[in-house]
Amino acid sequence: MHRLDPRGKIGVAGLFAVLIATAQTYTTILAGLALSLVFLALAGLPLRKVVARLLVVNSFIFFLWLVLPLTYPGDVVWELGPLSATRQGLLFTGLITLKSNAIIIILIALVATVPVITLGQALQNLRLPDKLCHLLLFTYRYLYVFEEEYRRLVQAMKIRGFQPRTNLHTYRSYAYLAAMLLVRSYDRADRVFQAMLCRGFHGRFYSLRTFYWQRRDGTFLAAALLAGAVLFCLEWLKPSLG
Amino acid sequence: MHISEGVLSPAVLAGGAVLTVVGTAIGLRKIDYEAIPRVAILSAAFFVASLIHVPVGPVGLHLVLNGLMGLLLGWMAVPAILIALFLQALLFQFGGLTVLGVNTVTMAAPAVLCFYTYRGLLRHPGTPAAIGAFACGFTAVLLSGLLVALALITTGQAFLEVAQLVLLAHIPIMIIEGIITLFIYLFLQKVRPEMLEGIYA
Amino acid sequence: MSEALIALHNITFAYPGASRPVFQDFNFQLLPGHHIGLIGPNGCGKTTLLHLIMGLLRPQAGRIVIFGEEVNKEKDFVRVRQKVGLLFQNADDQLFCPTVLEDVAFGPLNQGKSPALAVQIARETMDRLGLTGFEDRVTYKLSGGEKKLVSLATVLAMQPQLLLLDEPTTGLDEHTKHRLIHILKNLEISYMIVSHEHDFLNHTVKECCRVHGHCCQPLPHRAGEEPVSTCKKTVSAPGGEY
Amino acid sequence: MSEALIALHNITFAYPGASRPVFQDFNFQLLPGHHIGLIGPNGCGKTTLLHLIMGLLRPQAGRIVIFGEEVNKEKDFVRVRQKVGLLFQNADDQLFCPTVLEDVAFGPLNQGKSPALAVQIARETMDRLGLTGFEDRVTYKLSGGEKKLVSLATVLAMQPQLLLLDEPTTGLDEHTKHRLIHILKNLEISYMIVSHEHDFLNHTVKECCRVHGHCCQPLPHRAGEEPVSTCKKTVSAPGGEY
Ligand SMILES: Nc1ncnc2c1ncn2[C@@H]1O[C@H](COP(=O)(O)OP(=O)(O)OP(=O)(O)O)[C@@H](O)[C@H]1O
Ligand SMILES: Nc1ncnc2c1ncn2[C@@H]1O[C@H](COP(=O)(O)OP(=O)(O)OP(=O)(O)O)[C@@H](O)[C@H]1O
Ligand SMILES: [Mg+2]
Ligand SMILES: [Mg+2]
Repeated sequence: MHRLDPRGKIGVAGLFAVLIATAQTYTTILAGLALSLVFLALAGLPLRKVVARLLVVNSFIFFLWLVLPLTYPGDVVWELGPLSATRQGLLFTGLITLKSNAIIIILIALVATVPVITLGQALQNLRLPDKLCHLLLFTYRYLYVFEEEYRRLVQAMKIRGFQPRTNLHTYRSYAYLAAMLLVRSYDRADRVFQAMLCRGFHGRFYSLRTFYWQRRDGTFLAAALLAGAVLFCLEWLKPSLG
Repeated sequence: MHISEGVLSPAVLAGGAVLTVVGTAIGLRKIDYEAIPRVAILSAAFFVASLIHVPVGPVGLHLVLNGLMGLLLGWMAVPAILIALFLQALLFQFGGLTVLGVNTVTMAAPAVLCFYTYRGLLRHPGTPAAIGAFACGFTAVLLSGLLVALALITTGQAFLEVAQLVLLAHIPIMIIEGIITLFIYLFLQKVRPEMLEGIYA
Repeated sequence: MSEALIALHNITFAYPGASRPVFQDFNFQLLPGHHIGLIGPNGCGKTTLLHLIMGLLRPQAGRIVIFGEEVNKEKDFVRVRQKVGLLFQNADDQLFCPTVLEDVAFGPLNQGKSPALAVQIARETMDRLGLTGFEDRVTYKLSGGEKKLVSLATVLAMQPQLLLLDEPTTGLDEHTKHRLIHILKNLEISYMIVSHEHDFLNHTVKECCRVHGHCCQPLPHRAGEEPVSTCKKTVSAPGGEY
Repeated sequence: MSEALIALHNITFAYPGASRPVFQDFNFQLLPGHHIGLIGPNGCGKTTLLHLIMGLLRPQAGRIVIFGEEVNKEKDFVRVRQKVGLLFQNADDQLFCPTVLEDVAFGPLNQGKSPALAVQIARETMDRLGLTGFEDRVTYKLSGGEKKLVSLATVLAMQPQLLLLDEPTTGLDEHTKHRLIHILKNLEISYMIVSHEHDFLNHTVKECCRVHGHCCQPLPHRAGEEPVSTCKKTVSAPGGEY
């Protein structure tokens, strides 16, 4: 899985994300979820980390569970005092939950396994605007600069007895922290760019990796297209057949 | 506030994607190669800002800073925010791929709007600029909240209550963002006025 | 022998994800009124040691006793940071307010002093270090030497009982180095200096010790000479043997 | 007297927004095969001088001639940067690729070498500096000393004809400093070193000169002694007088 051409993986992930996002029936979405689990198994990622990730990103979904079943019009199946949940509401929220998780799992299995640097180069290869890809690569590179400088400045605040509270001093200090971070990183960005110029950079990122489209990539794409077609039929052709 | 995958209707998703493509194209046209590292820095800042939690009473809320992005970047804020959201989706799975367009619009449209609305005020140093900076941070979050609510409601009437709650949750963030944007603006004005030249352009 | 200001007992510390711990069963002790220099090769753990004392990093095992009290939790370290001042290896990491006066007053404000009093303390500290007239200078635009001195002022403004200095002379010219030596000689509190410059240490401290994975080994004479004895695994009191 | 490698004629340079220019009518010259040390207090303009030579900053007036050709436009400096290597004052500014090997190969790739050849050059350079086995280390997790050496490798991999080193020893321990001295002594190209450490300069260069606003003043003897003569306003060739 990890040796597949990143361009193919990006394309397949995009295809399924769109298919599942537009699907409206449980059959399709369950099939999509099954497919996403197949990808996940192929990617061989540590399961515990994936589950931890999924728990975190489901917070918005959790919030929907608190509201939607209670407000959705339909047949009441459960009541507690003034609160009542409807069958349609529960079904609807369940659908959203499955959809959301299926797409996220596909994203984790196919795209998040590609190093961002490779991803940037692959996107450039897929004819996305050069400037956008450069922006992606630079932003990723600066994330570390930022994170490191952020960590240091927070330590500087700590050793001088700073404790966050709900007051103006706290907000001002946080604003200064953010602003100092900006200014320093901005200058650092300039210097890093100068360092790149000094080493002959002229607007093009070379990679030590070159992308080769191999047989297994073709196989993967063909299999994925087939699965996609099945999903498509499930969703849109079934009603007319039935 | 990121909207998750799988919530919105295809029409809303498509609308967000189209708007984002147009906005990004305009933004990219304004970026020359020399400016890429600087835009990237702000993009990274926007990414990291959502990891900074500030206390508001008993809870911690994270910064948004889209007002500041608009103030510093104008149209260029669109690609910058797009990239930051893309990386967040990739590294933390906040938001996602299909909602990338909608999420970018809810964050970036207020940024660009605030840039043009408050540019006049910000050009006058002293109290007008300070008011402008506060309003910029405040309004940008307010508009973001409204756009998120709008995206939800156009998806389906079922989301009406959810949208109201989302909007409600934005109120404390608006005030905090206003204050923080104000102080950041004052800091930059004193320490590195060159970074603010965008509003004079 | 009076009670130690700082005592580390059997500390074990490894950075998350690192293959080897920086410290294993590490012991260290600083006695009141002592001025000591810490030396050792790059990456041996000098900075890590200072950060452990300040509670910016937490050991995986062992006990830290500061001013006679054992410190474990964040709350204990908040109190430690009121009494111990740390000068970072990189002055850029220490300053984050727009102007010098605000930065120097930041610590006293966090200690709960009124703004008027904080400003007064800040001014006095700056006068003492020869920084009169710097109040409204932008911290970010100071020269390397000035940044170091202002950082020192921000730390001294909190009226610490103990000072930890991490490579205070890097990048400073001769003149500023001499000014720093003069300032340190006139301080009445204990301090500990990390430095690679033996010349500077000869002027500012009476004892040096070399940081190892297990202990701080007192050097028989002055810095710069390779000691022959091997590191003892007991509590080594740098200074207790002089 | 052979032709100068670098010649600066009547250069005037001020940072935008600064009240005073750093250089005014500044003259400087470096002859082939010479190794010189640049000294001077913090903020006198040493780093600025190196950045002017690399075209990272542009003078407001004056002429810069490098390898016998006058350089003015960005295009001219692109060629200069293929032949002149600059080691930045701060190694963090210099390294920007995720792994050491990618960083060292970045320069050769920009010079149009094939990925295979670039990797080979990178490995050879790293071997020469004793960095074998560092290929896959993450650049931002190296210790201070290691970062400096890797930065040097990235510069040497471009096979420059002239090396500019900006405070190469800050924060390095004795051992690494000696390694650096050894490496520099075995280089066959000209170099110029900015440093505050006279000891280090004594081992690596034969002549020192002090940077002023108007010229580089050759020092009569070794570094560390205050010269009595005042700065001459004519073209002063550091080395030409020895
Ligand atoms: N954030 C970090 N994550 C992982 N490892 C780290 C981190 N910081 C330091 N290290 C490692 O821990 C060890 C000790 O680092 P430390 O910074 O304490 O060294 P030091 O003695 O201060 O060196 P120097 O003289 O270069 O400042 C080094 O091997 C270093 O690579
Ligand atoms: N980006 C900048 N903007 C404005 N002024 C600057 C900038 N960089 C440096 N200066 C100023 O220009 C002068 C020369 O700076 P430079 O960095 O060349 O000094 P230096 O000799 O390298 O000092 P050091 O020994 O501290 O490295 C200093 O007064 C400094 O404050
Ligand atoms: Mg250190
Ligand atoms: Mg310098």
